[in-house]
Amino acid sequence: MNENGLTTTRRTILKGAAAGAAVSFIPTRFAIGQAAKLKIGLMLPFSGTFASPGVNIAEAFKLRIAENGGKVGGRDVEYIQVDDESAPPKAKDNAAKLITKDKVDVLIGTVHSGVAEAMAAVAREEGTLTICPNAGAGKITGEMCAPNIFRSSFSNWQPAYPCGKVMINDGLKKAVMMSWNYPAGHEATGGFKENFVANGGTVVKEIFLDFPKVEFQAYLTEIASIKPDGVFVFFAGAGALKFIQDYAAAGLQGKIPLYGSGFITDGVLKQAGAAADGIKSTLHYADALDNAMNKKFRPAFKAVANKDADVYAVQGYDAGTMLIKGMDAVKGDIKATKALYAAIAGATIESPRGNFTLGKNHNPVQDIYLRIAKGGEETVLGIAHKALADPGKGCSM
Amino acid sequence: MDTSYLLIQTLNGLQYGFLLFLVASGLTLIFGIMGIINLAHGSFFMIGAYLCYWLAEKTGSLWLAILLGVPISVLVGLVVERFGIVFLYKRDHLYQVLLTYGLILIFNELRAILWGNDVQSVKIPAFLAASIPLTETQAYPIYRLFISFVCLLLAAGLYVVIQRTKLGMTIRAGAANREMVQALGLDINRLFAIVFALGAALAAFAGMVNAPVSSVYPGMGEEILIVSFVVVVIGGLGSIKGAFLGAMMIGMADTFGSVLLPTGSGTVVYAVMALVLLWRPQGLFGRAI
Amino acid sequence: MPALSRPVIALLLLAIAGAALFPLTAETYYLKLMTKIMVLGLFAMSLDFLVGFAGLVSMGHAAFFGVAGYGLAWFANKAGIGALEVSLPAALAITALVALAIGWLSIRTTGVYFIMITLALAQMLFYFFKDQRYWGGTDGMNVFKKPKLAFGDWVLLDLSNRYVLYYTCLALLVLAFLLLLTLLRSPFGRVVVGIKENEGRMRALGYDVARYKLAAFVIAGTLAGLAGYLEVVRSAFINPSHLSWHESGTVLVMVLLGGMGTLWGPVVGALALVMLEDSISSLWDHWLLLMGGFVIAVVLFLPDGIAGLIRSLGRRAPKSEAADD
Amino acid sequence: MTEIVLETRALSRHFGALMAVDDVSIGFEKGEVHAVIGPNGAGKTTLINLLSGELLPSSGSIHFKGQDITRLPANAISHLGIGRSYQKTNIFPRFTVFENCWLGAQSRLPSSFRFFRPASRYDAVRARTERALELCGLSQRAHATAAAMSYGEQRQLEIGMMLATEPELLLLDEPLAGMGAEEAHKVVELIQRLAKDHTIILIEHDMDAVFAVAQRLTVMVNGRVLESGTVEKVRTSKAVQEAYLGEDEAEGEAA
Repeated sequence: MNENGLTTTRRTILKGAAAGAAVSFIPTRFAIGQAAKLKIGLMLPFSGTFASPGVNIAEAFKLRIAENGGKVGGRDVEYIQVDDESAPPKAKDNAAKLITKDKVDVLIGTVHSGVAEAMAAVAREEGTLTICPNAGAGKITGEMCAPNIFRSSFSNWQPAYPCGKVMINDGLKKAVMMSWNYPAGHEATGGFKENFVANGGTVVKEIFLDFPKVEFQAYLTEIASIKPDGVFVFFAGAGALKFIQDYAAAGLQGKIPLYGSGFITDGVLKQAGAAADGIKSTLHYADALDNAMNKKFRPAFKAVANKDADVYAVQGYDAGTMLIKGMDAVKGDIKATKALYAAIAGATIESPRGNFTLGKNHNPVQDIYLRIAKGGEETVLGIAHKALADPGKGCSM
Repeated sequence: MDTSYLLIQTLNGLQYGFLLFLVASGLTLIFGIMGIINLAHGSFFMIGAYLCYWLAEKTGSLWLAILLGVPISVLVGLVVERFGIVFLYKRDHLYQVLLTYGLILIFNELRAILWGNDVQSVKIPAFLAASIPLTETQAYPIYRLFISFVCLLLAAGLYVVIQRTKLGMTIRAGAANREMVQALGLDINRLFAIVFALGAALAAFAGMVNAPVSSVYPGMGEEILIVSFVVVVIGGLGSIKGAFLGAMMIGMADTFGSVLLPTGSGTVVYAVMALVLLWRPQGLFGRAI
Repeated sequence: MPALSRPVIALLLLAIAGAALFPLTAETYYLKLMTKIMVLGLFAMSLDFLVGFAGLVSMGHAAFFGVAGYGLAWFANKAGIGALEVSLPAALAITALVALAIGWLSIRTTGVYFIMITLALAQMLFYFFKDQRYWGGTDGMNVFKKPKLAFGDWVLLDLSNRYVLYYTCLALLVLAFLLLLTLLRSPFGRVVVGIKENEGRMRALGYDVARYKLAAFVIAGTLAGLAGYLEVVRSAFINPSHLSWHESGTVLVMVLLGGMGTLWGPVVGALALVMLEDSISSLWDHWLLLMGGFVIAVVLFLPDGIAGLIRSLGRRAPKSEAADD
Repeated sequence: MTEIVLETRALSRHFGALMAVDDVSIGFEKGEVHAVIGPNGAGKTTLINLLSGELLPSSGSIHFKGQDITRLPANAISHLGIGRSYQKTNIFPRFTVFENCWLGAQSRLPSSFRFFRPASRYDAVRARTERALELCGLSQRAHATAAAMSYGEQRQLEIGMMLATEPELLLLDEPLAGMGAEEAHKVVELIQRLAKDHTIILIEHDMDAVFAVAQRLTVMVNGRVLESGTVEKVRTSKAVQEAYLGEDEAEGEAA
């Protein structure tokens, strides 16, 4: 490729920045009250390890808006998507791109806690309405809580807390806790332990291994030698699937009952098959929940995304509901923030997981269900905890 | 640490070591003979695992999946060599690192397009699914023994090929002095293509045979790549013997490291490498640079 | 030595002038984007000093970028010290020590071993920060308190103001460029470049080669630390993945794309890569496929990078006569 | 009896089974030109690499002015005032001739860890560089790029770079290798000029050149010293004739 074969003029490369500035000069259309389109920024992982939840959230959110006639507060909607690749170093810039360059009115995101915290920091600074459809990091509705930040999913503490009482009810007094050594792992096991100990249980051993290591063999052997009454774990995705298979392969299935936050089986139940039999888990959703919303939602989601709905899809769907409730209340005027935020915070959200409200820290106050896995299927045993609120440690709202 | 506990840990260490050897042997061969650092070698491990899941799904049998999967991965290796690696032979290592870095991005996205991003699992065949009870509560899965056995077999086979066959001789000669082999009129391109395809197939096979245990998920390629680099560096670039010893050392170090030091065990593997290189900068069996 | 021919000098002055005037016209987003490009440009330039001039291909340069970032995070969040004149020198000093340790171990090897050992040692640091809850583990840390340079209550530099930050980054980038240029023209620079050209002969001529390579490694590492410090000031966030080998790979792409052995080339590489990623990442879900193809295309068709392209276009101008005597 | 400046005692170096240098003990006189000759593979270049510190001996020792320098690395030996040139041209191809010699000259600074003052301002180094260019006859070619020069000129540059380090003792490894007669003549003249105030150890095949400059000779075969001494003594030595001229002529004395 010799130089005269190229048409690049000498200056274009170095002047790229100035040209970039010119692009942003397109005069933003004068926003006439409700007529302008509502710009919704979807900052979700479309590549990398969490791509599957990312896609489910996006599809379910759009489904909810479509079910509402494609309108929010009477305004048409325009989606702007950014693939955050679950890469924390890019989090701040992706959020800034959506908020300052694309000037989105609402930010929906994301899955990975590290990325979500960075995103929430930008949203707090810029004051953009943000709904987090998954990342369970306590901080987002704790120290970093803000009037414009809401969550439609859970805090890591929330699904795990009721499991403490569930084990006590099953007559199990000595438990081993195990998870990855990362914030979500500590928050979840912390929730379980708080409830378990409060009801007279004792945690005989806490095992944390490096994220995302999956060589569980060594620890299962240790658990076998300790012979606790029961085991509580917090794992998700590939790690969860492997743990279930190793637990069974190590001959512990059936000998030492296994409990977990719902993510131990969610999304991997079919792949795990019989190895997951008997696992009891607590989560704010279950595929088999029989309520009208869930019966309507699951086939609708399947039709749109041609894959089964899961807890991530429900959380994306409910984020849509929260936005619609708020914007309808202020008739589409995104500037009326006080009324908008109050409307969302005070709303009762009809969701496939059952109705829920939002706590002071804008985290769902919701029922946590007890489920058991049997032959690749999941049955709901009942409600482990009615309308459980996240304590929102450090939130002064 | 009673005996059965120790036995299980050793077996785990060996099994992880054998697996690492399959991936590392290809990596060290490709470097030793072709002088190429292949950052995308981990992707072959991932492709193998996904091929195994996909074919097992289609044929319903792990054996058929592996039987069909290996030739496909050899083909993938040949294609990558002819359309990418061939440009790198005379280029220095910086360009090799960057080109194969680009390949990783491409392989990750092709996987996402072909097989999606969900976590998949591969059934262990019935007669291997049981576990050998060691004590009242401790048992060791037979399939893991099967993996170690198969990997050992392959390692022995590789040793025989390298030491005893004509191809093996040309490979060893190529590792010692690439220019001389070329000067002797041997078709160096054919040798490079075979070596690269062999390396790719070894890594893919490791992915396939391990898939039922590790399950199949995005990003699995990159995890094993870094550890395989450590194994190759410890063993000495270009040396199969070194790769085997390095793999065993790292297999044990990682297994016992994560038991004795649950948090922070990630650094044990690298500490071992730093110690070896302090003692012998060119690795255990590497040629002095 | 970096042959700065007349047309290249003119272009550089033009670029600096353009960058200086840019904030007057730009919107916040592009102002912040240019700040990011300048920080990454400084990071890539520090790697070019190592790869392009000293011939040390490091695949773990992001370790220093991250360590200095965590240094600032420690001062801001844990020690509550916002004084720039304390946290910056301290963060750079820590980074220099880490660079000395990693350098000492890596310089003992050459070629491929050097690439792999730098990669592995950087991964070791990545695991250190990922596995320690003190440092925020996999979530990393938000850093809200931005450093200020103040004497008494007279605030000289308040980096929380984005214009001040922009011009500080521009000034530091230009200063770093001049520093490296001076270094390369000093006796030390002559030795470093000589070692890349023919290490064996340099040893025979009486140079203790290892000490010069280590010095070059520490200088490049500390400059990368400065870039890492500024990145955390800019984005108010630090995470273990800032040290991952993906970041080291990306910055290596910037050096090659920009043009090795030119110092100013990698800054253009940073600009090009950021603008490219900014534009194609929203085109298609699988945009990384395009990025992979692009990286391969650069390796195959543009080995001398954009700088090489510009210099060859400028060849009609008088051949670089910035000789030595 | 002039003073021994460099001495090897039972110096050996083997590569696996090959005894490249085997039990060599030679004393090099100060101010003399001492040529080391012998067939290819006799261990001459290995000896030079041992003396210059590029190779560590398997056994034996090397002494320079009474100081044991056996274990010293190449850069330390260079600072003692021992310079060497290479049989296979070993220069800085992309640098100019001036820059090549400059690096030799600059190595004599107490330390090159000077970061801020431009190198070009070090006048002492410039002077040393220009002198070296003078000596090796490349003053006019100062700004030529080394790689673009003729083979002969590159050989001159080899010597020029070494001279820039102002060594006291020169280790010349086949300086005339591959040179035409006219160029060789110029180099022989150069060696004669240098011999006035340097000690020179010369490895060379061109016997005319050897006899033109050398006072002492050592003949090496298969890593061992066959004969060593004045040119006269070595010329008349039976062992040398036997080795060089083959069996028939020295039939009588077969042991």
